[in-house]
Amino acid sequence: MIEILLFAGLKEKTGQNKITWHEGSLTVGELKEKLSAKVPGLEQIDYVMIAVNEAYAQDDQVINEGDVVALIPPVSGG
Amino acid sequence: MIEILLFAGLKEKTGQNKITWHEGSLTVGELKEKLSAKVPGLEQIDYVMIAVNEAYAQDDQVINEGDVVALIPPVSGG
Amino acid sequence: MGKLFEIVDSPIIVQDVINKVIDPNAGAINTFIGTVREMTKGKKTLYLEYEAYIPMAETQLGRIGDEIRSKWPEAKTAITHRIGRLDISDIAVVICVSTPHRDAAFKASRHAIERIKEIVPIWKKEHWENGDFWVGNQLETKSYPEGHPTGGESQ
Amino acid sequence: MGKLFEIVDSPIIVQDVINKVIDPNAGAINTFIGTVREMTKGKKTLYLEYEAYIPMAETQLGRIGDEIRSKWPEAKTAITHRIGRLDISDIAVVICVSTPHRDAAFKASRHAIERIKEIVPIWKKEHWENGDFWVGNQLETKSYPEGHPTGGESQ
Repeated sequence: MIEILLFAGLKEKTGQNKITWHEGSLTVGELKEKLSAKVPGLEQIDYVMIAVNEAYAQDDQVINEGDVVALIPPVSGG
Repeated sequence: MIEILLFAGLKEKTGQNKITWHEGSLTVGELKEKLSAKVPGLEQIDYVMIAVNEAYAQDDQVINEGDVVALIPPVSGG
Repeated sequence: MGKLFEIVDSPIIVQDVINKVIDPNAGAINTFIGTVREMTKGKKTLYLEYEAYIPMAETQLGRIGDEIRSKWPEAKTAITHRIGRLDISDIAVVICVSTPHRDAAFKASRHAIERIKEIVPIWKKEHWENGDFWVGNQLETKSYPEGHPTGGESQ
Repeated sequence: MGKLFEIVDSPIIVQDVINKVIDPNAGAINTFIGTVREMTKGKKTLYLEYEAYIPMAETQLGRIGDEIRSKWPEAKTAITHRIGRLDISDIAVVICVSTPHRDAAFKASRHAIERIKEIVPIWKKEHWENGDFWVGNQLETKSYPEGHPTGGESQ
């Protein structure tokens, strides 16, 4: 099980601040594809960064059971 | 009569914070020459700027009766 | 004193952030304060809402502090960013950097604000008279072809 | 509120200076704080003494504000410089510039501190363990061949 956190516009589009995912290990790139295909509001996920356990992750990074994933749309702090 | 204000190191070198000058009109350049010749501690006045009535003045500016002159050694604020 | 790199949901006291970087060997402190501006390109902002992925945002602010330390080893950095609803002229972010000499303080402070806008998971929602939108998101003009922001991400 | 360009002989409250430039159309405030540093080139400073030609110093600070306004018309600037005895970490000068966008705030604040060191009649005396001297004077290495500091003096 992995937890996927959503923020800002993605939270509003999906109506969820957390998605719990029950598939086994997969890469960041695979997760993005699946989310894009399955979750309404996440169709256009290309512009979103992925953080795994609070660090930005590349598409080839493997996500394991218990990891906390976050979808990070373009930031606008400051 | 003109008043000549001294600050910082020049005040210490001459032991005075104000010199009252009784000559008639003269230019900034002339005043510098006279101060350098006559006032102990002001021999090396070349590195000093002159302000007349609180504004930096060039050597050819005329100083008139009642003007307030200040000797401004290199500044070091900030 | 609070943490050097902090997300808060209440007003930021600038002096509190300055106090974190005061140092007998500092001769210069540069402070950058980001405030809520009323007019942007002729449109009037009513208020802003900031949201953060708090633990990661604090980690990323600390990373900016590390970047500054690696370029200017004597620098001390503190950054506080506020989230929640902010009204016009409210302070969103305070960056303080102290260094022995002024050049580094200016450069490091500038580095910090640029990097906040690149790598720190904080989002701003503008509320206008005619609606609202998440800045940098709704328009979707900004994309990351490499899947992550560039500049030091893989160091 | 006090004046926008001010010489004082008591401790400077940074927030008081910031308050003078807060503006609904400002999105950025850059604050430069000059503090008394303990070590300079391996020598230990005990304390500093600042002296000013007060009325002219305030006029010249205002002139720096005018220079900033001419380059960045939307900028608001406030500068307070302290004189008298200052101990280690005491604040000697606070510069605050607010602008709609951050680039101008950084540049204007930097402009202000550089110009203070050029055209404002304020002098600093360093007190070391082994004596004291007026900075920029005792060494007499800095001279003004044109009789006045350059850059905008005759504008």
